[in-house]
Amino acid sequence: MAAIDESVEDLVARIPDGALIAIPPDYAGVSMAATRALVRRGTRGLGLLAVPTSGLQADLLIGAGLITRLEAAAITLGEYGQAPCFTRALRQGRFAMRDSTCPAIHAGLQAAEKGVPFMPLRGLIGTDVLAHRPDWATIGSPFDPADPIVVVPALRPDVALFHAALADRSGNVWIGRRRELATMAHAAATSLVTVESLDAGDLLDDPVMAAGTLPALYVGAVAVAPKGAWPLGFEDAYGMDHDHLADYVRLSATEEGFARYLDAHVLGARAA
Amino acid sequence: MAAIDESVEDLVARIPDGALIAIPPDYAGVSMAATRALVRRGTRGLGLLAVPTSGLQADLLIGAGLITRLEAAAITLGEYGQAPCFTRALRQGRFAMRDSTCPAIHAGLQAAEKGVPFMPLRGLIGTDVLAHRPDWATIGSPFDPADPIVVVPALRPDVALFHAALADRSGNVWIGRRRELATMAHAAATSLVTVESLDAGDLLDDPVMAAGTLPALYVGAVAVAPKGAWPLGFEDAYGMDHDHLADYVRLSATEEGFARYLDAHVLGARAA
Amino acid sequence: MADPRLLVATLARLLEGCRTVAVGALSPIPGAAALLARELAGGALHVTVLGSRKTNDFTDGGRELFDRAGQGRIDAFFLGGGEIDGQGNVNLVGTGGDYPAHDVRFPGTFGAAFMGFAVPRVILFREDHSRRVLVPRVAFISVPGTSPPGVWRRGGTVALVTGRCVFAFDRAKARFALASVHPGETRASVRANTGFDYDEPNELPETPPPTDAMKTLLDGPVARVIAETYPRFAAAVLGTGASNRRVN
Amino acid sequence: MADPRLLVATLARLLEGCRTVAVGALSPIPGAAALLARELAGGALHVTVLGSRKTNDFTDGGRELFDRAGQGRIDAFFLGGGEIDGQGNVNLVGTGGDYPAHDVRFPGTFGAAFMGFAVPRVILFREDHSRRVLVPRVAFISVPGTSPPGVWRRGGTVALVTGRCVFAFDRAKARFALASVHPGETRASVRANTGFDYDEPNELPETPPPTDAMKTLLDGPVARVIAETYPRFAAAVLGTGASNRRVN
Repeated sequence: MAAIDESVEDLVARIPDGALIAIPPDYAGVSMAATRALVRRGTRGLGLLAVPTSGLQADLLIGAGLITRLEAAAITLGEYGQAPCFTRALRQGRFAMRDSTCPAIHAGLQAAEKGVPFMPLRGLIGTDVLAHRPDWATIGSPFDPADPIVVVPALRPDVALFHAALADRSGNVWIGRRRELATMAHAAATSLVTVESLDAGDLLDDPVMAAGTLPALYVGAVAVAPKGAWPLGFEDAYGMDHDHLADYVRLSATEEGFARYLDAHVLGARAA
Repeated sequence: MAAIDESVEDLVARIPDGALIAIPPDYAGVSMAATRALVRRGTRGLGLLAVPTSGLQADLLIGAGLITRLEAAAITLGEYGQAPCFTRALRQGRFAMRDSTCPAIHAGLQAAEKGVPFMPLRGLIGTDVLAHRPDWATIGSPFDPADPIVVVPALRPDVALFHAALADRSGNVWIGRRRELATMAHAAATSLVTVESLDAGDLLDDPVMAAGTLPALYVGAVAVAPKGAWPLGFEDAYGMDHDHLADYVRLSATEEGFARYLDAHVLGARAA
Repeated sequence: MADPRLLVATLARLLEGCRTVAVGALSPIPGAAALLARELAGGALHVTVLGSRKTNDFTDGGRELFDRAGQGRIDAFFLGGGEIDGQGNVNLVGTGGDYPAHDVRFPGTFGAAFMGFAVPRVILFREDHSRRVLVPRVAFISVPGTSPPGVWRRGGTVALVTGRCVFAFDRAKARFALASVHPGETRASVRANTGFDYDEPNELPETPPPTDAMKTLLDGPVARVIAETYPRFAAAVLGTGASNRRVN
Repeated sequence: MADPRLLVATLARLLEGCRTVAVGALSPIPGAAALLARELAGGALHVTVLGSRKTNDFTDGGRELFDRAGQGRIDAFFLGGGEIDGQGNVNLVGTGGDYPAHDVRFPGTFGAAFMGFAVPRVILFREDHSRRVLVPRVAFISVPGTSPPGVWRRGGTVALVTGRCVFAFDRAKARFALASVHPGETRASVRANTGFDYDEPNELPETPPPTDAMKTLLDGPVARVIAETYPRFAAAVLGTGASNRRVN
């Protein structure tokens, strides 16, 4: 049974130290509200799985020292350039990095979604992405052993953490065409979701809404967090806060500056 | 570019002799209108892939002699019992039968969807389903060779044929939560779709409708066929025509009776 | 024919402690049993009924049931069987003659060749308890009763409920044991109608009928919900009025 | 810096004959090129622009781009590169020091380690044509320029377009050949700024500027559509008025 309408603080309290958390890319429903609450709580030793890339969210969590391992196809702030905390911490070896490629992350989650231990994937042969992944393998395709193909293991996050437009009181969450959120949720042991608002009805009752709905079965808890993706943008609801992002990049160029950013925008305000 | 608003006869004329056609189960958007048109056209040597089961549609096509090979997890008329033409033709060896199991058909289509030659699947070991599938294999799991697992090859239909509520003039098709239709369409070389009606707008413009929309890229042609699933039911729009189904079962108990059914309900009426 | 309400209650009792159960198509008695078990658990049992609109939360297409089972999110599942043998093997494909040209063709394996491995608690249910159905050896194995060590399997068959009795299945011995007989049946009547050998306990209880609380739930919330999918069954068997149409 | 309109026209010409092209994020020049090619093809080129709402028909989540490529439904794709070497290898991960603690970290491989194999026509585009980018040997291979026989690959790199020139890529030789130089560049200026060896033709054409027809399309329909995703680029480079914000 999903817990509905709990606080963001209670929501992130469900994430134990050491958990592996799956997160969407910066443009596809990031719960920055939960991310800040997680930093305030100071959960430690987290693994982060970017599905398949991340930016501000990963950078903030890495800068705040919560992350000990990261798997991603890319980490970037997009038009704001390199992710400063990620880049700094990587150079200092402060977390274990697993470079991947987008479809390998999707395939690994689909393996977990289907309950199989691995999934085959084309490409990759001859790349240093593959060379640095001792957890991947190259096999002869079972129906044509002369045809080499890469297999990647199932990715089973403990938690899928994301932001969505709407949930109902049963815990069904409307994700629209962001179906990577459904794959993440299916693959993860549980999903923790912040939403812009609660719907009074049942999302599964309406066949049009149902088509874009993640069933409550996968959802551990829902917290209402209006503008919960800020300073990132969220679908048609609001755009990226460009001034804030520019500030973030400027401050985070140094560890001291990043600490000032945390004080001002994360640690200071319980409700931020 | 999808051809929009062509006749059902023109739509099925796109299916060449010998094609492999993927079809949904009887309750999930069967184009009976196109099925009857296909029988009238007399296309020959077709393969049928039930995704993952079929009933009346397969029975009609088999009875009419269009099918030379069938892959399915089950063929049944549900509360109306065994599919009479299927059962008779199978006993007479008139087509090649490949018994499967539902998730193997889904997995094979997902392999084609992802462009990989195979997909692993749990279960099946020790079954006669597996024993009768020389095209399947059991391998040691690449990350644990002591763990045996079945692999099934990609299923790549030439055509996905189905009925949906709505298409727009670009060829985008609203399938709602019938996402197996999307998987079929992704896996197939092209999709031929009958719809209850055409939408004047753009289904992808509305984020709520977009969540349940199959993009036109996958669609070869759309024909408008109101009540195109009849005598089967279709979503909330109309229920199964129980009297007709009872008639079908009664007549199809013999080859002569089935021929009378065809004359009355399929071959007679061009528009039926 | 056994009282269908007794069968519903019996199947519901076998779901005790489950968090999730999925019911396949054309299964009114297992469907009602799952809904009864949900009521008995105060709502803390997640039920999906294939063929239903309302008791069905799938939004990822036909594969979601199997994906959920693969994820370990389905605790219990019901399987029928054209033939069932004493080793727990289930045949959903056909019998007589050689595959695929069997003399008698059943619909097919559906998802059973996967679900029988992925679901920890599989409950076999076949009302027709006869030597035609309960055979020494099935002609085609859609689901094996047991698997060798090293083969991935989360569980498998725990029980077989028929119109005459309840068998428990012992996976270690690959053998059924009579657990209770329905009212009107005896050790002898079961033995006479069963084509396979099985164990018998010294003390043989009678399958308990639905309690008064169960009956109230069956005629109330269970009947109301199952009527959406199986209106004729609800009308004929549960408390939603009479019907002269056959039960599907 | 090369004229961005020349680059757009050059990339658009490389898409001739394609049925479908996908453009990644943060790629205004490739995005405009794809839209220009669509106009030149009378609409018969299917374009998806990641980051766009309108020129983006994906409804199956983040995997659909890669699934489509796996299906053979994407004919052309653009790749950038932190480093590109003379064998056509592309590095999107980092350089200097040892992986993963590179001195300079790039964002990462994104989908390139797959798309470079699944898409028949891969066009490398990197405006910065310098010895820092065009190196003798990349520090990390995100996508190899060529693959041994027997490795599944639908195609791969066909060309490299920079701010100075167009290189064609010969997969059999695993080597670039200068195809044209942009106005203002010479054999010598390209050679001086390229860290890898490559072939030169006897006759070296100048990269043709956009035709008048292309210019009209760029300032009209292309500008209107690309402005949804890259408003500052559309304003600064194409015909939608002035802007004092930087081009992204």
